Amino acid sequence: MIKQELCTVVSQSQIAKDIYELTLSGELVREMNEPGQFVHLKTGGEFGPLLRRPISISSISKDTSEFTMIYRAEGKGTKLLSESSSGDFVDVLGPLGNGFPVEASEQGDTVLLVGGGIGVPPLYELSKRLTAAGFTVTHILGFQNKEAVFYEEYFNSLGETYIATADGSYGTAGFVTDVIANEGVKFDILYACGPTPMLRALETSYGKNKKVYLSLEERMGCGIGACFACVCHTADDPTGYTYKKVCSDGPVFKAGEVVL
Amino acid sequence: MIKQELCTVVSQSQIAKDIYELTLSGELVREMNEPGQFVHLKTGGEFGPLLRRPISISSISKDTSEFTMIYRAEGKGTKLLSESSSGDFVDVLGPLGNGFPVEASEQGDTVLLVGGGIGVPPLYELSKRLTAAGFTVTHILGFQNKEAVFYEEYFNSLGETYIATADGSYGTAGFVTDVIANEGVKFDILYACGPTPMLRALETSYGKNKKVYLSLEERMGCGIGACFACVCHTADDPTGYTYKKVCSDGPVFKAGEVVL
Amino acid sequence: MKSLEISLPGLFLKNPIMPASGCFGFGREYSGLYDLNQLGAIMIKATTLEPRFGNPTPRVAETTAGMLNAIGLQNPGLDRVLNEELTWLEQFDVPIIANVAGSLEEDYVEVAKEISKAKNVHALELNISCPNVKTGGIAFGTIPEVAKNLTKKVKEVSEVPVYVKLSPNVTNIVEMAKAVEDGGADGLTMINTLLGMRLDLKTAQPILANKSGGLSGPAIKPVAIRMIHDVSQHVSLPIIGMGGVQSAEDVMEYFYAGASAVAVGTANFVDPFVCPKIIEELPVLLQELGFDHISECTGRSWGKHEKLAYHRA
Amino acid sequence: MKSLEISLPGLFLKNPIMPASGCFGFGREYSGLYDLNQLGAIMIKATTLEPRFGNPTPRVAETTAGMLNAIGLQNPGLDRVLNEELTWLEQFDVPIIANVAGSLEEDYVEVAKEISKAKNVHALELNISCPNVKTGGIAFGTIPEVAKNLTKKVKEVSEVPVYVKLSPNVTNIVEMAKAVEDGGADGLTMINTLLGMRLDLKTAQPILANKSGGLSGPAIKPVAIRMIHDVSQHVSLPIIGMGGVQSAEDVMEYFYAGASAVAVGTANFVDPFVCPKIIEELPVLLQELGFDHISECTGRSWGKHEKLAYHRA
Ligand SMILES: Cc1cc2nc3c(=O)[nH]c(=O)nc-3n(C[C@H](O)[C@H](O)[C@H](O)COP(=O)(O)OP(=O)(O)OC[C@H]3O[C@@H](n4cnc5c(N)ncnc54)[C@H](O)[C@@H]3O)c2cc1C
Ligand SMILES: Cc1cc2nc3c(=O)[nH]c(=O)nc-3n(C[C@H](O)[C@H](O)[C@H](O)COP(=O)(O)OP(=O)(O)OC[C@H]3O[C@@H](n4cnc5c(N)ncnc54)[C@H](O)[C@@H]3O)c2cc1C
Ligand SMILES: Cc1cc2nc3c(=O)[nH]c(=O)nc-3n(C[C@H](O)[C@H](O)[C@H](O)COP(=O)(O)O)c2cc1C
Ligand SMILES: Cc1cc2nc3c(=O)[nH]c(=O)nc-3n(C[C@H](O)[C@H](O)[C@H](O)COP(=O)(O)O)c2cc1C
Ligand code: FES
Ligand code: FES
Repeated sequence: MIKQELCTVVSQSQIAKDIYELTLSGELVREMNEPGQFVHLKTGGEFGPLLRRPISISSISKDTSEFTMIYRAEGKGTKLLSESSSGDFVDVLGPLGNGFPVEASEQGDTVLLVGGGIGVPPLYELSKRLTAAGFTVTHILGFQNKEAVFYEEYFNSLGETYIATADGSYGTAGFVTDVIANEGVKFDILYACGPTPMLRALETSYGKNKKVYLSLEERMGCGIGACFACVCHTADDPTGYTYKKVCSDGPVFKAGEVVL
Repeated sequence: MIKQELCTVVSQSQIAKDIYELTLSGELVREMNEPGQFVHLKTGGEFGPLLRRPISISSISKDTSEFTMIYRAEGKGTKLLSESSSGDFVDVLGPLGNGFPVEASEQGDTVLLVGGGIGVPPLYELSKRLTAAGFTVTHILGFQNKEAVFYEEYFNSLGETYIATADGSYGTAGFVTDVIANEGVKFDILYACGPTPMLRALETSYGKNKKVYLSLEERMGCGIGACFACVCHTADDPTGYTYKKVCSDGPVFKAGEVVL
Repeated sequence: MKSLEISLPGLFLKNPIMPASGCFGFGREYSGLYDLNQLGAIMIKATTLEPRFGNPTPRVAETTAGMLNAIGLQNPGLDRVLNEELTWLEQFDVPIIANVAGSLEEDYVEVAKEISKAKNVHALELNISCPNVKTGGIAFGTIPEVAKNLTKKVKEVSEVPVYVKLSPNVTNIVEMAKAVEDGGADGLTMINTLLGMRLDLKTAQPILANKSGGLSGPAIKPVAIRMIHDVSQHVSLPIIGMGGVQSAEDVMEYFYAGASAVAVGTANFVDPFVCPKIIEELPVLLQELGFDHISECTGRSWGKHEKLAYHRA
Repeated sequence: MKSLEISLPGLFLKNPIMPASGCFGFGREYSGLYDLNQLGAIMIKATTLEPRFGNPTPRVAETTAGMLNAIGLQNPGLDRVLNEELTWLEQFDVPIIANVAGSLEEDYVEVAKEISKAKNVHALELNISCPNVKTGGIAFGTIPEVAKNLTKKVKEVSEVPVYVKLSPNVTNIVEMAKAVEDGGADGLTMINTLLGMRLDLKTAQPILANKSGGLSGPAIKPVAIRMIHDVSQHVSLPIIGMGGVQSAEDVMEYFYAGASAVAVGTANFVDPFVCPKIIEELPVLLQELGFDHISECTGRSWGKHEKLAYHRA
């Protein structure tokens, strides 16, 4: 169920260039059941920016009623958010949307997780759950450059992890798709989150033959399915009027379900 | 000279119902030479209310580079201001306007200070200077009710002090003008600050025969004389186009100078 | 709460607060958050004859104290609104105001005729003011004669009172209001969004795929208040006011200006519980301000102090 | 800063940043705070033939991310502006744009004729859009034919290029722009304020003594951007943009939309040093964004990438 709650900042720290890790505690953690869901945050109170910001949940700790997010402080809202510190309150609406289906991984499947930039965070909780369920998980994480890399060790501790940077300053130079090709990474099921061009490339290459799940990004109003801000066409009716809402039908879709 | 500075909050405390006393430190205290001047405050930073708030300076401490204000937290800006605490910064523009002329009190004058509500604060610095200069000062301070009364002891320590409350819950029931009449308060020079009806009553009764100085209030834009938001007619041309700006020609005017 | 009950053509409202069209879908999502029976009414998303996908994304952009949208009237079309959405809404004891849109006069007339037959549709809101559709829309909302004729045609077929939603993007809003009054409108809703645009710092391109969009939110409230203040003095139609309402205090300002009820749009995105919150706070504020009944507030800014009785029938 | 130099009809600007009319008086107050020579130009307060006191107070009210003003064109009149203000301004090496207002056509013409003779007045800004004067103003700013004729009359007498300041309170801003272009305008300045109103919660009365006023500040920026985006594609006049500019980023958005220079109004009240701050930040931002010269930015949102040369003579 979706809740609105003033959650308490447990900790906040900068973990890469412009990238912050924020842990909040609140009762709505009880509602967080899937990796890949997101929350909609009001940053800065009454006088902050008007709209909420959608941010993925990167890890969930039911025991402590805490959850963590990783975000880039770039615009007005996220910059303001990055100023809050332990003990402050953040107005959270969530959890929202449908996450990655862990159950789509079947016994014996080799699992590949591909993340790009601020698409990396939700893969962390996903990977924890998959590895806990006994799957072998490979991670390919793409970043702009060395300064932007985060959570490499965390992912490393869960499975093999490749880093690609666009400028070649760290890991493989190039895109995540280059890594798959160059390293001959084998997999049965792919979960991905990141910029649309990346998702599109993955869908084109693997959408037909593998199980592929993609988490989309779109500008949002309500975040709950009421305002029609975040719709996309369905793949079987690409110019018609059938649609999916990224916020409430997604953000995760099966490859081939919607038009990227 | 007018300066803009991020001043540091030294202390803030609530001293009566909705009334706060705020002390700031900053270099612009050096520029504060007259009692009755004001500052223009940006409350709440980038995302706060758009316009600055004009607030009188209630006392100045050149030694410590600190000044104090007393204000009612009523609207959005002042409420936000009341949330700042020691160590925070406040964006101050000032000092602004022309204050009360201490030098208008001549040797042997009996001085009366009359304040109404949030018009009381600037009289405090004025009284300190007048008493320091050897004058006998009487204060009449009007408030809505008992809960709203502040600084009685401070004024008491400087000279005789009468309190009037509109609802009679403390001191004399009624207006400051009632106190003057009932108590037969004698004076040669009057300085006053408060609601316009109060100032008007004082001007009508004493403006002709005594030296009377009144501090006006008006909604402001720039606070420095550029926007023409705060003008009033001059008394010698009450329907013409000559004018005074409350922010830069005032806020203190001699009775009979401008139309109240 | 007797102090909040308002009766308007076609509408008996237990309170004067309702979500604005397009900001609440057909109520399904918000029904998961709170009991919709609390609402005075619901203005459902614009309905067109045929289903519409609307504009490409991005469809929203943030501005200072406001947002732009260019949804482009996406909706499932008349049939599905009738058979799926309105029937679903029947479970609630809340009057529905159906927002009717179209590109051609015939479309409006057809939708109005059919949708006004629905059991729970107590009034229509004729959307002649959507800034986000390329054809039709603009003339209907900006040329008095065209607006008047459309109103007349829709009135002829509608089985419930017709409120016309005015666009603020006109030189003379009073003239528009008078025209639709002449056309037989039972009430006005105002304002729709102001036309606006935002450009991206890095790409130099509009953030919205549709380039321009409709500006809503607190930023536009003073424009709405001014227009309602002016219009309410020149027509005798009740006005449902909207534009940037976020609090009970904002609602009071709309009533003072001349509104008889208030719709809440963008604020639902900021705080999904805003409508019930306002409904809870309003009677308290009313009492603090010394009013017995909300209807005493309508038009106070220009001296209309007496209670108003709008029912014509 | 070569990268900021802009040349417009009558104006050689060392940078494209100038205070907007009415928000800077005649410069005296701000000259106590910083060196006015830093400014690209100064748009002085509206000047009328006779001195004007303007409207009763309160004349300003705050709104969310905006303010309302109803100053009512207070100014000391043509003679004193010429003999006291403009002569005082001669000490600065800054072109002055004189904002010309009036109630009657003759007034405009007379003021334009005389003020355009002043040494440091390099252009006129014809204020046909002030929302705060009861007579005259409105027709000039909302009826294309009237605006065109006034422009023509003023052009006949003016010794310097004439920029016409457009009102956003119209249905069709492009039509207005084209009309004044036909009338011979050398440039446009836009936008003036949107009509707005605020009511006091306790008294139910308008906060402004004049009741309504002009809305300015960040709230209106998206409206201005949309209008400049549209107008700049339909007329070949240079545009000085304004409305809610607070930062170098905002300036870029105005250029992308189609402006060739930008004026800063309300922000001067928020931060009196805002103009020099923007002037300092702009070249840095330009470089970050990869531009060599600010003029490359004009009209980028709709594909006008080449450098513009406006001088006609
Ligand atoms: C489902 C979902 C999950 C996301 N998860 C993460 C995450 O885990 N970490 C992270 O750093 N970012 C995430 N994003 C992107 C994040 O929402 C934007 O970076 C953020 O909203 C930008 O806000 P701002 O204040 O920095 O920028 P501003 O420019 O001030 O934002 C202005 C407006 O545009 C919207 N906006 C701007 N960029 C984006 C964008 N890329 N996507 C959606 N809306 C945008 C904002 O929400 C706001 O409404 C996610 C987006 C979606 C849709
Ligand atoms: C020269 C001068 C000195 C003042 N000194 C003091 C003081 O020492 N202590 C104190 O409590 N108050 C003082 N005031 C009044 C104070 O400025 C207002 O109470 C304050 O601006 C209200 O802001 P807000 O955020 O509470 O209200 P809001 O309602 O949010 O204010 C909205 C807008 O209206 C303006 N405004 C509202 N009420 C007033 C008012 N009474 N006078 C001027 N502008 C107003 C605000 O500045 C703002 O621009 C002074 C006013 C002036 C002109
Ligand atoms: C996302 C969005 C969608 C909207 N869709 C419609 C619509 O379908 N029909 C309509 O008449 N108005 C529509 N509007 C306008 C609102 O109903 C309302 O008139 C406007 O937003 C002003 O109110 P607000 O400031 O409270 O949002 C929409 C507004 C938004 C923000
Ligand atoms: C207090 C005030 C006074 C103004 N006076 C004038 C004026 O005399 N002439 C004019 O053309 N515009 C006047 N304007 C409008 C501004 O020049 C500008 O067009 C408008 O405020 C939008 O810009 P901004 O949002 O940066 O303030 C005034 C605006 C304000 C706020
Ligand atoms: S964001 Fe409103 S429907 Fe998805
Ligand atoms: S407040 Fe601007 S002139 Fe006084």
